[in-house]
Amino acid sequence: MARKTKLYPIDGGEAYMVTVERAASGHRASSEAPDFDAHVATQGPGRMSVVTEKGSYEVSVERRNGEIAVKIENEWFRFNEERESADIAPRSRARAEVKAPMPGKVVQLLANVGEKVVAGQGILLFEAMKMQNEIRSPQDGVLSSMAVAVGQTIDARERLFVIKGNDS
Amino acid sequence: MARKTKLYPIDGGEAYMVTVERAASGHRASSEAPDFDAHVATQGPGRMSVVTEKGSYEVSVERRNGEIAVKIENEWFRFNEERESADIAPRSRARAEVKAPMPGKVVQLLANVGEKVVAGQGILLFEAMKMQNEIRSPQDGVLSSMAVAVGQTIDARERLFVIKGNDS
Amino acid sequence: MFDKVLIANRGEIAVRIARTCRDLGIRTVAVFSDADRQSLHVRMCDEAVRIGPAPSSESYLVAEAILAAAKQTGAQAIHPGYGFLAENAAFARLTTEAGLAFIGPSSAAMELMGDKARAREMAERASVPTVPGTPPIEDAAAASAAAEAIGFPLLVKATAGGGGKGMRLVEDAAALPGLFDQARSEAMASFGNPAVILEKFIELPRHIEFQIVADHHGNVVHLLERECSVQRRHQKLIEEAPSSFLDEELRSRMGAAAVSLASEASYRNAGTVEFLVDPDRNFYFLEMNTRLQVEHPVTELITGIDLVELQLEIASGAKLPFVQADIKPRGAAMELRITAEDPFDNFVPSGGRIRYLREAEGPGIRNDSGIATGSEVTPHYDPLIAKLIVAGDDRQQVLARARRAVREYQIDGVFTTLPFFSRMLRDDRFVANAIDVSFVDRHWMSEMAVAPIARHEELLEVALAAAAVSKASPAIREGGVPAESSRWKRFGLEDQLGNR
Amino acid sequence: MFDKVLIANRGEIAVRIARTCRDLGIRTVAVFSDADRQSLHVRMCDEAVRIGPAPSSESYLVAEAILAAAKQTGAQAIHPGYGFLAENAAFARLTTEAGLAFIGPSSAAMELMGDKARAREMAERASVPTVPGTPPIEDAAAASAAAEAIGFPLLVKATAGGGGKGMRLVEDAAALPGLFDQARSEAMASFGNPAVILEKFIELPRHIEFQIVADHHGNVVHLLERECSVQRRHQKLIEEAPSSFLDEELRSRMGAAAVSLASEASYRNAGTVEFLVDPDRNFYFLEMNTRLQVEHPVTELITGIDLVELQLEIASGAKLPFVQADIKPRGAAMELRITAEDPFDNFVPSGGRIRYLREAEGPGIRNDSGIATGSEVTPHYDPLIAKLIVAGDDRQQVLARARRAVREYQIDGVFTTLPFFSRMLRDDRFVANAIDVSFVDRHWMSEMAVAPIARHEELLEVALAAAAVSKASPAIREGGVPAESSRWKRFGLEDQLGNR
Repeated sequence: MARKTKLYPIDGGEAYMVTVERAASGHRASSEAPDFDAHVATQGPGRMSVVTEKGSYEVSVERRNGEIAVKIENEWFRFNEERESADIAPRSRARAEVKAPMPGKVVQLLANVGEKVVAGQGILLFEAMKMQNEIRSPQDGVLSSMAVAVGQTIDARERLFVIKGNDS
Repeated sequence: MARKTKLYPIDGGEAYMVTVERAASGHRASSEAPDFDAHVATQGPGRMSVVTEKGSYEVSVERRNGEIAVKIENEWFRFNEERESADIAPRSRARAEVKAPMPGKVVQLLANVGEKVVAGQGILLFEAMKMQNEIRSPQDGVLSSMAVAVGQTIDARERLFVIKGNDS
Repeated sequence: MFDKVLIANRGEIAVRIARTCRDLGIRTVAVFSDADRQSLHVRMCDEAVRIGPAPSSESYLVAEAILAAAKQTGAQAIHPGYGFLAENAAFARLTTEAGLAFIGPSSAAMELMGDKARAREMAERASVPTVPGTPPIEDAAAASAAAEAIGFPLLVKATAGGGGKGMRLVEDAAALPGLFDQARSEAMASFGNPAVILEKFIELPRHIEFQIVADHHGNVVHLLERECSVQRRHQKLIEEAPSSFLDEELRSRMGAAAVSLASEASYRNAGTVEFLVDPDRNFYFLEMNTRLQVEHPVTELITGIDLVELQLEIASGAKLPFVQADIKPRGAAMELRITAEDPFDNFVPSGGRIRYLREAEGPGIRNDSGIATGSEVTPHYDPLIAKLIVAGDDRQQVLARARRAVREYQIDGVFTTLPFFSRMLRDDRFVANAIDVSFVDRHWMSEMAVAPIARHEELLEVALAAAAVSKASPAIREGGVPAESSRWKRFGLEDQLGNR
Repeated sequence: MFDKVLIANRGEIAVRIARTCRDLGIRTVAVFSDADRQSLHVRMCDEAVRIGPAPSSESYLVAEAILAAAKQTGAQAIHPGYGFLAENAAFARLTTEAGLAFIGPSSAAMELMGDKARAREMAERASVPTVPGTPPIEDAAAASAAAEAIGFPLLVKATAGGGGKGMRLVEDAAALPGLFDQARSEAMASFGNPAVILEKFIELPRHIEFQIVADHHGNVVHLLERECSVQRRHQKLIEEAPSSFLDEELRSRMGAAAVSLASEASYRNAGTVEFLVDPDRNFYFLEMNTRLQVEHPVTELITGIDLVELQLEIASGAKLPFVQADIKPRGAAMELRITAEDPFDNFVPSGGRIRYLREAEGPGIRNDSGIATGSEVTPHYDPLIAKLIVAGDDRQQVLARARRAVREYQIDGVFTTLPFFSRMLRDDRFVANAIDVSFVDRHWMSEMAVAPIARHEELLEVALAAAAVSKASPAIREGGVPAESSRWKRFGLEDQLGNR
């Protein structure tokens, strides 16, 4: 039974339409744009061997939160399972609380409370696993509170700071 | 919650009594005869790390048909989960049909139809995976029929021969 | 050099060849049967072509299917590996006729060496010692005279014989006349031909072989020896280099004999000249293998030469980049053949899914494997699944590292020969290299396999702890495997269990 | 030699040390925190002792816990690996005072080399070049005079400084007076101390280091160099030997300088003398590392020496088994540090469960890893999870094998630096060794990481096929991982997703 499957590029371009059907030792996947015809064999969770006319490839697939990430020869390709509609597109929320993802130490504050910040802006420097990393703002807004100080040791999931959205 | 667990040596000796309880990062297993106290951590199917006062060990465990087989440093230890009672002990059955376990070729017949045979006696030589192997009688009895001939190529599960039990 | 090579093989050797091709920037084409769609060699090649159903007679042995795959993909050369079509002279000829390079010797050289009588003749012409023997002899008196020249013990062998029929081992001159007549009678009865020859009986021989390489410009060099005396029913299990049994003088004579034979035969590419060596260090030509050997990595490790690279260069017309004097061994190396066989049950093959694989790693370790976690070991092909190759400064360090590596190596899901190596590498006789080709057959099942487990009490406690946790904790996922790929599914055993 | 050694470390280096100990018949004791009960190093040692909770400040850094474990198990010596307590002079002293051998230098030598000013003094005494500089200078006129001797560009540096405060880069003599005064003012404002020095500014330097070994009998030998210029923010990513930047003359001078420094410091055991080398091949002492380095395997591969074995022998009193003239490089080697970091996201650390691991294997490959299929990569420790080490005849073969190996290497479950190596090993500048220590910082994120994927169209088709089969076939088990150990769980990201 052939089944048409849609994959949406992560950057929001035109959807790809791929036909999948069962075949000996796995599945056949084919498409007209781009034009390909592939045999896909699965071995264990997320591990696939893909054979096309052009070549033989070893592939790793991970799915999470509606995203499909494919790793081939150390390069990543990412697709959305569903088109994100305007309704569910990321938008500024009233309040975003950012927590520490792992235990570590605050090294430096990069923004002041009350400051306007944009999505992706570094808010503080955090040291974990011997490496320094920026913790960034998840959205545009105002840095409304800072729960930690430089030099402080933090447990995983402890609150770091809060961003108040522009909408609020 | 400590739980007493019995393990029966495969050779039929006295049962071992082992106490198992949950512990941080795994289980604690202990016994008085032999006298030991072990911490057992499990990682993935059948793979365990055992730490005792004497040492640290990497162990593989497989269970099947009421048997537990443990591999440590390339040596095997085997236990039964339950004592086999006299009722279920192996005995001669009326008829045992022996099939080919994998595809291969019959190389030589080692017994003649009508011949009395004993359990474990080689009945025919079978070649598979480039190696010759004896297919043996599962029980005492008489070789009542031979379904194959020398040189014949056999599929997996094809019948090779039948042993009629002495009881019949 | 070639741009694209088809590898007409599977398993570890296909993977190993693909690695060197990729190192050289050569694109590789895998061929696979239906049983091998998931196999590692398909994933390790740049392209892959199905050539037929699982049985090798319908896939890996079908020359036409392989040549069609080469044509379809535009491969310029075929590397046959070992086994399958590697020593099939007709396949080599078909490959060349199709306009492709065959990475190996000429079909003529393969035919010559594949014929035992012609190979022996060639060896004699090259002044390479062969096992002393006579032409057919008619009567006991002539036999006694001829026996003087050969010495005792000797074999009386039917010329038409095979399988031991018409063969007698003769310990001394007194026993010869009687056994000679018996052999003739039995040969007549068995083959309708009473002709027998006398041949020297080599007692407790070692198997020592020389790797040779020869280019298309007349240059032949040997790459030292490999000691392969750890065998079970003529299947090698452990190979090492150098052989501590050889001294420099004997090494030099045997190496020269191997080179002389290859030159006489106008041999090209890589090949191996196998010798039997008796306890008095006399050597005798056994046969020549006209292909890459399973055990070639030990030679690579002591010479620093990539033999597959050299094969490809020779096949594309290059001259050997060294002369004999450049070849000096550095250190020592040993290969352990890990097969899916149960050494405690007479090496019965074992199939199933590789549930967990962690190869030995670290200093001095090289792995050439055809499997990965999740691989199926099917009954269709050779049970060799992985090779563990160990290098070190000398044999002592190699032995120590090999023991460590075998202990470290983890394979769940099939029985393997690892327990055999674990015991063998600690055997005093093996450690002293006091072995011969019958050592394993004489000592393994009867003695070494049934010897008690070392540190039994200590390990029993650990086994009890692990078994008890497994039994008491249903929450722990077990190492059970699907019925169709169980370790328990072995010859007869599953049926017997089912009948209980 | 010791009978039992405690390894005061975890991860790949603990596993690597355990391997050599086992090769030598030495029993090993692992120590582990609660986060490491399942870790590979526990399974690879003969005994194992818990020393505390996950944070290293409560486990691997607690000298008392480690010494108690040694006492409890009867270990005779402690190998500290690298990191943790390896360069802690107090720990070395406590170990010795407890009657155990510390496998490393004396605590006095560690203290000396751990103090930058004293180490620099020692270098000067040993006539080893240091970065030219001045004592504190009071006024611009004196500075101008001193600058003549040093040359431009140079740095004006506050003696009390740090973090770039009170520091100015001076390109030429004309700019000196103004920048000199600025630096003094800033130093005064920042540190309450206006003292500044002048120091030569080394432009586009390379990091090249020499491995030295010294026994307790006064013998010091260097084991050639390692080129470690591929760094990101002073973290090494690729190391190789030999350095193609050095010629024999410079190698010999730098090696002699390293030996001279170690001799002057009465250094024992293995150590590394690090140098900066400018484009004109002037070299300057940077610092001495008083321990085994992460990158020691490249030296092992080009010299054939097991450095951990040598450390153990030296610590047990043996003399060096070679002299300087015996040390000749054979071939070339390269190490790639595989860390759990995302190179496309500025090397942010990544945690999770290793869902699938298949290391690269075959000719020329050595793996020193601390993980296995099923391992958890936790946020508690250094993100280095595995080292891929490649050997070959020369740098060209090493590069080819490294490219192949990186492509072959499969790790699912965490982000790794493999994609970094994949692109770096094909970069023309790296291939030509036209790099310096700032190369990665200047070129990776801004240029190499954002360059288009090579063969994009071809690989996109394959990705679409795989993604479509994954989406269309619920029967296929996905590569999803438990929420608590997800690749998606990275700094901030998971929370952001959760807030959507």
